[in-house]
Amino acid sequence: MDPVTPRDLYGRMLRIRLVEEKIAELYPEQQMRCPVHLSIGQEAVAVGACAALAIKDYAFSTHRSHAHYLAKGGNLKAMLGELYGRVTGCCLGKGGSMHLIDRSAGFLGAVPIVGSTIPIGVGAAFGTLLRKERRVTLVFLGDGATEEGVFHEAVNFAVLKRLPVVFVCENNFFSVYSSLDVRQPPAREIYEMARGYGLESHQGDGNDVEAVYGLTKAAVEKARTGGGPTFLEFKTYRWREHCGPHYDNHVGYRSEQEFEEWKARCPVTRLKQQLLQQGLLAQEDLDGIEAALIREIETAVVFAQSSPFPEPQLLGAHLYAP
Amino acid sequence: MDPVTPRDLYGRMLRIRLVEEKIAELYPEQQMRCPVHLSIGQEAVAVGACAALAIKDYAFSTHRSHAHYLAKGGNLKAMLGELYGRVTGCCLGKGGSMHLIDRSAGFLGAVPIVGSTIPIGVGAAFGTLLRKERRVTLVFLGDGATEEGVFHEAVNFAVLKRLPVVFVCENNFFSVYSSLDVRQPPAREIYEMARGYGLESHQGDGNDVEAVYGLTKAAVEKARTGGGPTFLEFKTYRWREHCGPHYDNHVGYRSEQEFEEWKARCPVTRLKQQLLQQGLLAQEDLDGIEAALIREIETAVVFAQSSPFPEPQLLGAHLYAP
Amino acid sequence: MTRDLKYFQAIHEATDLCMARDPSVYLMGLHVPADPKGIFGTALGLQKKYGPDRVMDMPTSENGMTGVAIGSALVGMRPIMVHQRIEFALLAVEQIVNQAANWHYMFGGQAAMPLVIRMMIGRGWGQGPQHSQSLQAMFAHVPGLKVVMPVTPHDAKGLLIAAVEDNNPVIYLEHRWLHNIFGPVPEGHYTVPIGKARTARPGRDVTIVATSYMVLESLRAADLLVRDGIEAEVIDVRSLRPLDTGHILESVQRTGRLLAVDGAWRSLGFAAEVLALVAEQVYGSLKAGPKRVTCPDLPSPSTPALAQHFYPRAVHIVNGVRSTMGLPEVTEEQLGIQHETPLDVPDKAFTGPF
Amino acid sequence: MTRDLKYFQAIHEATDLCMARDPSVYLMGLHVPADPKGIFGTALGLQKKYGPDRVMDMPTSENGMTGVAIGSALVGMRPIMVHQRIEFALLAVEQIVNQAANWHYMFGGQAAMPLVIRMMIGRGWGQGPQHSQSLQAMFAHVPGLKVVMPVTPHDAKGLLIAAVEDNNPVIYLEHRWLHNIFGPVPEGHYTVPIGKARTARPGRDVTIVATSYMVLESLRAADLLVRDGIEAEVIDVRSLRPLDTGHILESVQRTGRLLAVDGAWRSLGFAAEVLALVAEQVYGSLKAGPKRVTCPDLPSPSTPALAQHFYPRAVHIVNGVRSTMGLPEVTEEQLGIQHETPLDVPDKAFTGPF
Ligand SMILES: Cc1ncc(C[n+]2csc(CCOP(=O)(O)OP(=O)(O)O)c2C)c(N)n1
Ligand SMILES: Cc1ncc(C[n+]2csc(CCOP(=O)(O)OP(=O)(O)O)c2C)c(N)n1
Ligand SMILES: [Mg+2]
Ligand SMILES: [Mg+2]
Repeated sequence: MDPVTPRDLYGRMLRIRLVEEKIAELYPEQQMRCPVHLSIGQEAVAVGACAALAIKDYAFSTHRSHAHYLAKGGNLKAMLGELYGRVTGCCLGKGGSMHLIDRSAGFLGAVPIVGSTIPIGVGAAFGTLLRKERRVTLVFLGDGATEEGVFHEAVNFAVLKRLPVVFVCENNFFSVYSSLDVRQPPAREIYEMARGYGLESHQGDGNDVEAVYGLTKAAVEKARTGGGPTFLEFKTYRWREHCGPHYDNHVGYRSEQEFEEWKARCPVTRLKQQLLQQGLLAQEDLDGIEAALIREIETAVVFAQSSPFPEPQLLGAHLYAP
Repeated sequence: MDPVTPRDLYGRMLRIRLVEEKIAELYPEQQMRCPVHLSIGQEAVAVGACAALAIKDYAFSTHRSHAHYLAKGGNLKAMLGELYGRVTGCCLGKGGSMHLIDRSAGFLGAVPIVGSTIPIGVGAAFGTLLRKERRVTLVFLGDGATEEGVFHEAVNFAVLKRLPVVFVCENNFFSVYSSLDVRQPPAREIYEMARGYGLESHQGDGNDVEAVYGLTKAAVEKARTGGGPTFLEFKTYRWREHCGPHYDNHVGYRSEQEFEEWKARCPVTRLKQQLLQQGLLAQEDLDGIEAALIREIETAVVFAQSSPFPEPQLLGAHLYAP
Repeated sequence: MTRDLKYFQAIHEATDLCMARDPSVYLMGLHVPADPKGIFGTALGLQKKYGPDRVMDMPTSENGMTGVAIGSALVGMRPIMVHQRIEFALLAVEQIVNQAANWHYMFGGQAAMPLVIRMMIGRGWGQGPQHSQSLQAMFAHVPGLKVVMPVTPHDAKGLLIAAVEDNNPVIYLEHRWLHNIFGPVPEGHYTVPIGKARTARPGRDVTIVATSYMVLESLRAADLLVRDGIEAEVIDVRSLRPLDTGHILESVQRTGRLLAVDGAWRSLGFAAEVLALVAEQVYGSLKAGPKRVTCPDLPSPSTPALAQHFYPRAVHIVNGVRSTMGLPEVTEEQLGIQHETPLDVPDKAFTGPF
Repeated sequence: MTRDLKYFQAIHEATDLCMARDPSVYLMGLHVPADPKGIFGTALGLQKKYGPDRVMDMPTSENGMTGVAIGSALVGMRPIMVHQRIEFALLAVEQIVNQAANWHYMFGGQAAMPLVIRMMIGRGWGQGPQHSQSLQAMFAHVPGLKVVMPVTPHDAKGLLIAAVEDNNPVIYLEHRWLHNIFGPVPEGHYTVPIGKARTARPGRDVTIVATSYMVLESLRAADLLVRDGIEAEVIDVRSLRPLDTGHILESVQRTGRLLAVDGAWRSLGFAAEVLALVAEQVYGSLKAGPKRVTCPDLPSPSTPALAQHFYPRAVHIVNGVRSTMGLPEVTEEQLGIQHETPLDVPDKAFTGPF
C-alpha cells in the first residue's frame, strides 16, 4: 500500500463533501426517489478509517453509507446511478441509497437495518480467517447501533475468536432525533462499554482525519498480524437532517449553537488550513483539486441522469443466485 | 420482613435438594413427561438470593427454575402437579417444568428460551417504577444467557432508567455441554463485562448461601431505595446432567474430578457443618427438619400423582385472556 | 359528534383518550417524543401532556424493549409500542411469538398480556427491500396474537382503543399511505371490535376481500367495474386474526365469486388463507375458481421503475375480478385511468423521503 | 450402492461428504462438537475429522451468529448452521428475512448467499409451547429463502447436499420424530433437487399433500383407507419454497380431491397455500371442497393429556379424506388402530426427555 499523504486525505474528504452537497442540491428535484442519509460533517471518519485499509480489505456500512462507500474506493457513477434508480446503479437500481456495494473495491455492502451489518462484518472477518486470507474487515456503525443486542453478540464472538476486524463507531450523538441521553446511561462512554468485552478500545477525535487514520492504522495492522479486534469510537457530528438534504436545527431536537460549534470544527476546512499553514499545499493546488473533483462529479451526475431505468423484466431477476 | 436466619437458609436449601432428588428418583418412571433441569448443587444461589426479597417482590427465571420457584415461595404441590402434567399444576399442565409460575409468591414466570426473561424482568421492574410501587424485581440468568443480545439490551435499559432490578447470574461454567471457553473470551469475567454497562457489579461464591444472601440483600436494598440495578455473578456447579435426572460426568464434556471438587463444596453440607460447629443447631434438629421436609414432599408427590389430568376441553381454553 | 379527521389524527385521538382514561397506558417507541413530525403526527404533543414517563423514547433495542413492554404488561401496565417500519420488529419476533403470544395460554390463563404493538408498513419512494415489506402474514399465523389492519380513520381510532383495552397482544398495522386520508371519526370513546370485518361496499357479483391500503384500491376497482355492469362487494377484513370468517363466507355464498387482495407476498400470505377458507367451507357456492391479487413473491425493489410493476393497484384488481368471470384482461388506458401523481407517492403533497 | 440408514445417519453422511468435497463448508451450532449425542447423531465425530475450525460450537447468540454465517458466506464460505429447536431461530429472523433472503436480489445479483440453516421441529414429551412449535410457514412465506422438509433418509441426504451446494439461503427443517427412521440411502454423492415434490404413494381417488413427519401419518392413513376401497395418492412436498406446484396440480386434476396435511397451525399455514393454489388454478377439476388437517390454532400444550388432542395423526387424515367424500367420521377404534407406544414419543426406544 502506498503511504497515504495528508493531501490524499484532504482530496478524499473534499470529494465526499462535494458529492454529498451535489446530492443535497439535486435531491429536491425529486429524481433521486429513495431516502438519503448524508454524512456531511462526518467525512473524516470515513476517509481516515478507509485510508488505513488496503483495497483487498473489506468494509461494511449502514444506512449512512455514501461516505464509507466512496472512501473505500466505491465507484461514484454506480453510486449516483443507484440513487437515481437507474440500471447503471451498483445494484441495478434495486437497492437504492441504503444498499451500496462495490465488491471490486472491497465494499461488501450497506443495509439500513441498524446494527445488522455488525455481525455480518464479523462473519466476513471470520470467513477470511478460515480461508487464511490476510484481509482485515472494517465495520462502520453508529452510536445508535451499539444499543442493538446484535452488537453485543458480534463483539463477543470477535473477541472470542480474535478476529481481524476493526469496529469504527461514528458517535454523532444522535439516532435520528433522539439524543444519547434517552438511549444510554449518562457518563458511560461507548468505548468503555466496549472495553468491557475484553478487546482493545479507544476514543478519538472524529473530526481529525489524521487522528482517525492513525488509530485505525494501528488497529488494522494489529488485526492483520493476528492481534484480534479493536473498537474505535470517534465523536463527530452530522450537519444535515437525519434523512434528506436539509438542515433541521430549527425543529427542536438540537440547538443551532451546538451545530455551529461543530461546524467550526469542520474536518475538511481544518485539514485544509493545516495544509496551507504547513505549506504543504498552496491555494492554487487546492483550487486545482477542487476543480477536478467538480468536473468528475458533474460527469458522474450526467452519467446517472442519462442512464436508462431497468427494464421491467429485471423485476423478476435475481430472486435466487444461480 | 422477618430477619432470615442461617437455619432458615439451611431448611430452604435442603428442601429444594430433597425435592429435586425426589424428582430425579421418580423421573425414570416416565410419569413426569416433560424435560426437567435440576439445580442440585446450585441451591445456595436460589435460596440466598430469594431470601433477600420480600414476598411482594418479583422474580423471573429460566429453564432451570425449580429452585428459584421454591426459594421464592412457590407452591410445591402446584409445581409437582405441573411436572406430572396434571390439572392441579401451576399452569394446569399446559406449561410443564420449564414454565413455572406462582403469582401469589411473586414468582412471575420461567421460560426456557435462554435470556428471554431478562428483558421481561426488567420490564416488570420498569412497570413497578411507573406504578410507584416499592417492589424489587430479581432476574435469574445463567452464564449462557449473558451471550444473548437481549441481555445487553435489557441491562442498558435498566441502567438508563435506574430500575429496581437485581440480575443474579448463576455461572455454572456450562451451557448444556459447552464450556465457557468456546463461548466467551478467556479470562474475561462476566461481572466485569457487565460493569462496562455502568452498573454496580460483583462476583461472589455461589456455594456460600450467606455470601449470596449478603450481596443480594445489599443490592435489593439499594434497588428499593432508588439506587438502581446491580449485577451479581455467582460461580457454582450443576451436579446432574443438563436436562434429566442422571449424572453425566462420564460422557466427556467435563471431568469427574471437577465434579468431585465442586461436590466437596456442597452448599447444603457446608452450611450444615457450620451450623453444627457453631452450635446453632444440633444433629437432632437437623434430623427433625429433614424428616418434616420428607413428609411434606411425600404428601406433595402423592397429591400430584393422584391429581387428574386436564379434560380435553381445556385444550381450547386460555388462547386469549378475557 | 362525528367530524372528518385524518387517519393519523384518529390514531392520535385514540391514544390520547386511552391515556387520559387509564394511567396504566403508556406509549413508547424510537423517537416518539423527539420526532418533530410526531411519528406521522400520531404522537404530537403527547409527551407534553402526559410527561416523559408515559410517552417515551427508547434505545435502539427492539427485542429487549419488547421484553420490557411485556414485563410491564405483566405487572399491570398497558404499553403501546410503535415501530416505524415492520422490519425493525423482526428483531423482536422471539419476544412476540414465543413470549407474548404464548404467555397467557402456557401459564394456564394466569397472565394477561395487554400489549399493543403498532407497526408500519408501506411502499413508495424507493424505500427498498428492507423498508417496505408487508409482513402481516408472519404475525397473523400465530395463535395468541391478534392482528388488525385498519383502513378508515373511524376504524383506526376504534380499533386502537379496542386494542389498548384488550388483555392480549395486539399487532396493529398502519400502512404509511393511509396516515393522511380523511374520514368521519366520532368524538369520544368507542371501540371497533377486534375480529369483525366490514362491508366497505355492497355488491352482488363478486366478493373482494381486502386488507389495509388495498381496500382503497379495491374500492377504486369496484368503481371501474361498475362501468361494465359488475357490482363488486368489497370486504375490509380489519382483523386478520381473529378473522371474521362468517362475514366472508356469507358474502361469497351470495356472490359466488372471490378475489382476495393483499399488499403482501402471495405464497402463504393472507390471501391464501382467504382462498383456503372459502374453498374448504363453501366450495359448493363458488361459480368459478377464486383468485388472488398480491405482490409477486419477490423482494420489494427500490427503483420506481421496478416498484411500479411490483405493487398491485386498481387495474390489477379489475383484472382479477374479470378473470373470475372469464373476461379478458384490460389495460389502464382502456380503463381510462390517469395517474395524477407518480406511482410511488401516496398523494400530491408528498415530496419524499419517507 | 444403496443401504438402509437412519435419517440422522443420512444427514451425517451428507454433511461429511460435503465437508470432504469442499473445504469452504463448515458446520456450526450450539453444542455441535460437545454434545455426546452429536446433535441427534448428525454431527458425531465430525469435529475429530475436520477440526475445530470447521465443526464448531458457538455462543448462545443466535442472531449474531446468523449474521456471522451470512458474512462468512459472502466471502466464500458455505456455512451449515444448526438450531436444535426452531424457536431459537426466532431470535435470528431479522438476519434471515431482512438480510439473507434479500441480499442477492437487492444487490442486483452480485452477492451469493450459500447458507444452510437446519432447524428442528417436533413434538412430544411435554416440550410445551416454546419447544415444539412448527414454524415452517414463517420462513416459507419469504421470497429469497428456500425451505425444505425431507421425510425419508434418502431425501434427508440428497436435499442436504443440494442445500449445501445451493448458492442461496436454505432452511432445512428436521422433525425430531424422523431422526431414527430407516430407509434406503445411496452411497456417495447425489442430490435431490430443491423444488421437486415426490409421490410417496400413488392413488386415484384423492390427493393428500403432506409435509415432513405428516407424510408418514398420511401413508398410515392411506393404508387404512384402502380397506374402504379408497386409493389415496400421497405427495411429499419436500420443498415448501420453491413449491412444485405442477406436481400437486397434476395429481389433483387426476383425483379431483385434495387434502392438505401439515403439522403446524392451520390459519395462514402451508396447508392454506396448497388449498389456495389448487382452488385458484384447477378449480374446475375439483369434485368436492378441499380440506386441511393441521394442528389447531392454539399454543402447543405440554401435558400429554392435552397434546394428544393437539397433534393430528392418521385417524384425522382418514377423516379428512372421508370428509372430502361426504363420508361420516370414524374413530380409531373403528379403524382398529392400537397404539403400541404412548402418543408423545416417536418410538418404543425413546424414554425422554428430548
Ligand atoms: C433495527 C432498526 N431500528 C430502527 C431503525 C430506524 N433508524 C434508521 S437510522 C437510525 C439511527 C441510528 O443511529 P446511529 O446508529 O447513531 O446512526 P446515525 O444515523 O447517527 O449515523 C434509526 C434508529 C432502523 N433502521 N433499524
Ligand atoms: C435462545 C435459546 N438458545 C438455545 C437454547 C438451548 N438451551 C437450553 S438450556 C441452555 C443452556 C443455557 O446455559 P445457561 O444460561 O448457562 O444456563 P444453565 O443451563 O447452565 O443453567 C441452552 C443453550 C435455548 N433454550 N434458548
Ligand atoms: Mg448516531
Ligand atoms: Mg450455565
